[in-house]
Amino acid sequence: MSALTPLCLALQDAAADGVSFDDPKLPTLIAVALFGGLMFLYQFLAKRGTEISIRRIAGLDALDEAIGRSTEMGRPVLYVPGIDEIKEIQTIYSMMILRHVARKTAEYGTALIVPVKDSIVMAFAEEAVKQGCLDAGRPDAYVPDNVRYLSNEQFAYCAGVAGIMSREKPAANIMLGMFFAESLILAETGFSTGAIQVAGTAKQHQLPFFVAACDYTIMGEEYFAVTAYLTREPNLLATIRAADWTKIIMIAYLVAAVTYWPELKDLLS
Amino acid sequence: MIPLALQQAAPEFFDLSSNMDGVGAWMVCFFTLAVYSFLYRDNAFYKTAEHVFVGAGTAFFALQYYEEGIKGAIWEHIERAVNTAPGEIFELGGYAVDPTVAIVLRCIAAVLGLMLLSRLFLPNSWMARWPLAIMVGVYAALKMTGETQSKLVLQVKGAMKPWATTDGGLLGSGEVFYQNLSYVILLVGLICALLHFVFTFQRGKTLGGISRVGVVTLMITFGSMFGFTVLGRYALLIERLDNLAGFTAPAYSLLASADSAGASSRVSQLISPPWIVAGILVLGLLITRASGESDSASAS
Amino acid sequence: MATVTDIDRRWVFLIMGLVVLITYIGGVAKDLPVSEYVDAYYKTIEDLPAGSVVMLSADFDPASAAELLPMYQATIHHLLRRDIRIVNVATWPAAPPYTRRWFDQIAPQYGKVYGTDWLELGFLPGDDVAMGQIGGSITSAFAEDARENKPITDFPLTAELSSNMGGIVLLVSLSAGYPGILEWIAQVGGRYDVPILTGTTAVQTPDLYAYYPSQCSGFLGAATGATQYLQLVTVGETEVPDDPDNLATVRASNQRRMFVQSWAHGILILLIIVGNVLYFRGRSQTA
Amino acid sequence: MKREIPILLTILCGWMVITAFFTTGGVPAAWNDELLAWGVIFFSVAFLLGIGNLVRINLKQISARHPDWPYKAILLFVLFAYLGIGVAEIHGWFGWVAADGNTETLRRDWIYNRVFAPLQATMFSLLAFYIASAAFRAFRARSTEATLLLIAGALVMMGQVPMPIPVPAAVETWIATTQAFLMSVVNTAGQKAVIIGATLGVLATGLRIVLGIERSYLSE
Repeated sequence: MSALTPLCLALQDAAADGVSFDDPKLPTLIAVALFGGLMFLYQFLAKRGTEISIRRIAGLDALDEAIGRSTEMGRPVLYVPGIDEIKEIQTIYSMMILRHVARKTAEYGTALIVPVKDSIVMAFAEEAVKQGCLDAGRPDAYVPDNVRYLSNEQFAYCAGVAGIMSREKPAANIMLGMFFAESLILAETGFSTGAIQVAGTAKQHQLPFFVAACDYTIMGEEYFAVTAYLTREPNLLATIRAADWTKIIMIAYLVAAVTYWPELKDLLS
Repeated sequence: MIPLALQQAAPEFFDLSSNMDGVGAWMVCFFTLAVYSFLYRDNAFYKTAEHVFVGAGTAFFALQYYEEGIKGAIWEHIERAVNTAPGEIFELGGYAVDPTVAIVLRCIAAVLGLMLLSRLFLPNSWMARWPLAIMVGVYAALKMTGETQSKLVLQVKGAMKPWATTDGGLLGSGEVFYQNLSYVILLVGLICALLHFVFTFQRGKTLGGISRVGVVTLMITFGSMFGFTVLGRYALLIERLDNLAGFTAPAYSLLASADSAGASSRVSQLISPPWIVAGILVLGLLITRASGESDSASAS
Repeated sequence: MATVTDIDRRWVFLIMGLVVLITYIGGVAKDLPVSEYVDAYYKTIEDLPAGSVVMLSADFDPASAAELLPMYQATIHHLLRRDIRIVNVATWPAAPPYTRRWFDQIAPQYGKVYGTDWLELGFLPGDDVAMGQIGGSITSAFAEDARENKPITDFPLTAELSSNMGGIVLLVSLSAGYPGILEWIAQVGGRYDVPILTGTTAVQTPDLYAYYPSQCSGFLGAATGATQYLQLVTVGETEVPDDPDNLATVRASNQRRMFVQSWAHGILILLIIVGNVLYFRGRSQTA
Repeated sequence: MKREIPILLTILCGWMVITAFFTTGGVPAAWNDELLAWGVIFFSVAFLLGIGNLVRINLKQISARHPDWPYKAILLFVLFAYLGIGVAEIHGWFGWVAADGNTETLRRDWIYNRVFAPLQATMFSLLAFYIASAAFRAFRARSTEATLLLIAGALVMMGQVPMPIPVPAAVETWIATTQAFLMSVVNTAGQKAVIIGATLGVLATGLRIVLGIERSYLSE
């Protein structure tokens, strides 16, 4: 459990200082450790050459198609990274995906517009697009003005994005990140401009609107599998594999607790 | 909006201490109706409201951040530490530290903050990456641990309901039967939906079928959530109507002697801010429409 | 390709606007059947012994007051009427103006005294962390009350409170999102043995079904839940048209709002159906 | 070094927060508090980036006499007036006590109640119209999944509110029962699955970041 070494050391140092382990959090620690352990195991196996396959995710296959279509039509691609701050892991993750999308658009020579709602996210988005262009070997493809800060106010931002959709008519709208009530307005406006829409979020409340009004929806956990799917990097696939096994172990625990050992429930608190 | 006991007392025309006053009534009515005018088309009233909104919204958040993050977390914190005599304790997260340590730490934070601002002048500088890196580390760790606790462990625990006791048979009979049956359906739905999110296993007939059941569960879930959202959206719209209707109360009417009952109160209702503002907006829209629909395209 | 998307959407806006306006003006108040969850909320409060202390948390702001404020008013009435004492807190910065206003108005109606029958502790920043602090020890989370700015140990009510939610028999959160009921459940419900009730906005309500009844003893779901609860609390009371703050008047106005909701929902379903019919007809013609 | 230092900072800060989560009291709690305060400070400072951006773009448009320039001027006026009053008040540069001598009312509350709150609430309520438009124009039963979603949505909508027109009691009961079943059984299962799955994703991404495995967000 090399993942936990720093923690254990910190615990030892702290013990003298009146620090004690917070007992109710033991199940959480076990969950983190279990997942971390599985992740290292599969990363080790992947390094040794074990192949890990990943199932098809239709929305992600559509990503290439959407960018390709934009290229044919000579229209830009719109990437909306959600509206949350960098506090939210989905936003950080969206920046990772943005880098891949930027790379693809740079390869195809298509314009990529990224409206952002927060100044720190803007900084991250600029880096991601710049780096994506570098990855594609086309640093000249980076257009600084295409990463645009619109407003920190939710609906002002939303109106701004809707404006871009109807004026600059992107052929593909890619919406990946943390969304709130504006999801509906974005999806409906995008639908009416006739763009291919690929949306994804792990926020369950907004999924209905995306499923109903977008062509492809990446939902829930699929969102966190995007980079692994797009790159097929063994290291990332190993993480997905670990998550799969964690899920299976969890289901087994759940079934066992419900059918034979009710005591298992009390172990969780 | 802060609801008002509208009918009870005539408000002052201008009153800094109350929730609402005469001027406020006109402002609220104007901003509310101006935003709705956008549904017809983009127009000068909406643009005014929109730009006021962006300005006020930005200022509102900036003030909150300023008060909390700059005045509170830097200025007052350091001031408090400075005023703590050396040797006395200064608390940080319930832990006593030397005041000097607290001052130094906050100064480092302030410097890192300034490094972030370096982006304004040096877009490619390495300096801004340090505070960005710290933020990513802190929030990734915070979310990861907090959510694993509340949304993983406790959710799994929450899925373990006690089986209603049965006299005979697995599921029992009558009320108990339905209780147990719904729990079985819940469990099957949950497990199938979870297995739908399994990515690295070969999809044979079994896993494919399970996944299909999972998708059905998920879609019904999304549908239910969608149904509920509608309720909330209309509640908001009705609340705005209530708010406007409140301003037709005699207290806000332009007719000064409006508190008498009967027919005059009907008239006074019409000479109140919402109706007058609505009239002006409609008139304005009609006039600009007559003078050419230059800016009507953006409304769709 | 002439499709339904080419129809000017302002027609839809107009239809919807008219439906809402007409039903708003001509709405009638009708009793709704009460759901199991609302009933559980009501009964939990009914079953509390007189004199016990409840913590009431306001976790909302003006944008969600439309849905949560009626619940807040009704809950205060219900608790004070049954001689239950209230410690009120807030985890949203914009909430305290509401708490003060409604307590000022409702408490005198039942002859309740500040400090003995209810206590206003105000806003505590820090989201989930703040909830953890409140759960751990109210007296160290709040040094002073928010109304008179006196040390909270000066108030008789505080004498019965102890750490780890000791002395609190029930936690009620009126929740509009984050931080809100889910965080209270995680931070307090999961750790201390305190039953929790909640009223939530429509968007948050579906989450609650996953927590009822094990982690949350009852809940009021959105406008529907609020109306049902108001019905239970105001049984036998009649509306006083001149007094908008009277609870029966609030109930009646909520029932009229539900009339608007009925029609708005009906028309919306109709729009989905018509939209789909036109779409598929258009598609089969172009194909 | 330019690359390594940010990664090290991420790892170090991440582990401090994790340690604080699993323990009570002492140094980790202090570090945790301090780091969260830093986060607030960074956000506050970064807000200046946003305001700087907004002012620059709007001033440019005003000086270029962009067709909408008067609105941009209004925007800047409101922004600075609100900021000015707010900052003055935060620092207590002009104190003010209400007539009852008890509550000190804030002047920015005056602006908040009359400008910001109604505008925000009204903008939000526009969604009632957009949801109708989306229902008509975008919500298509284009696949089995979407069809299921729309049917479940319609059932829940009907069960949530009283029927607008009289329907047979049996139908009403059926809808109410179905809605209750959908919400308390199927919805619960689906919600839990999405929440649990997404949390695993958060855990995976978070762990990769604090272990320094994931670096792509920092342009490695």
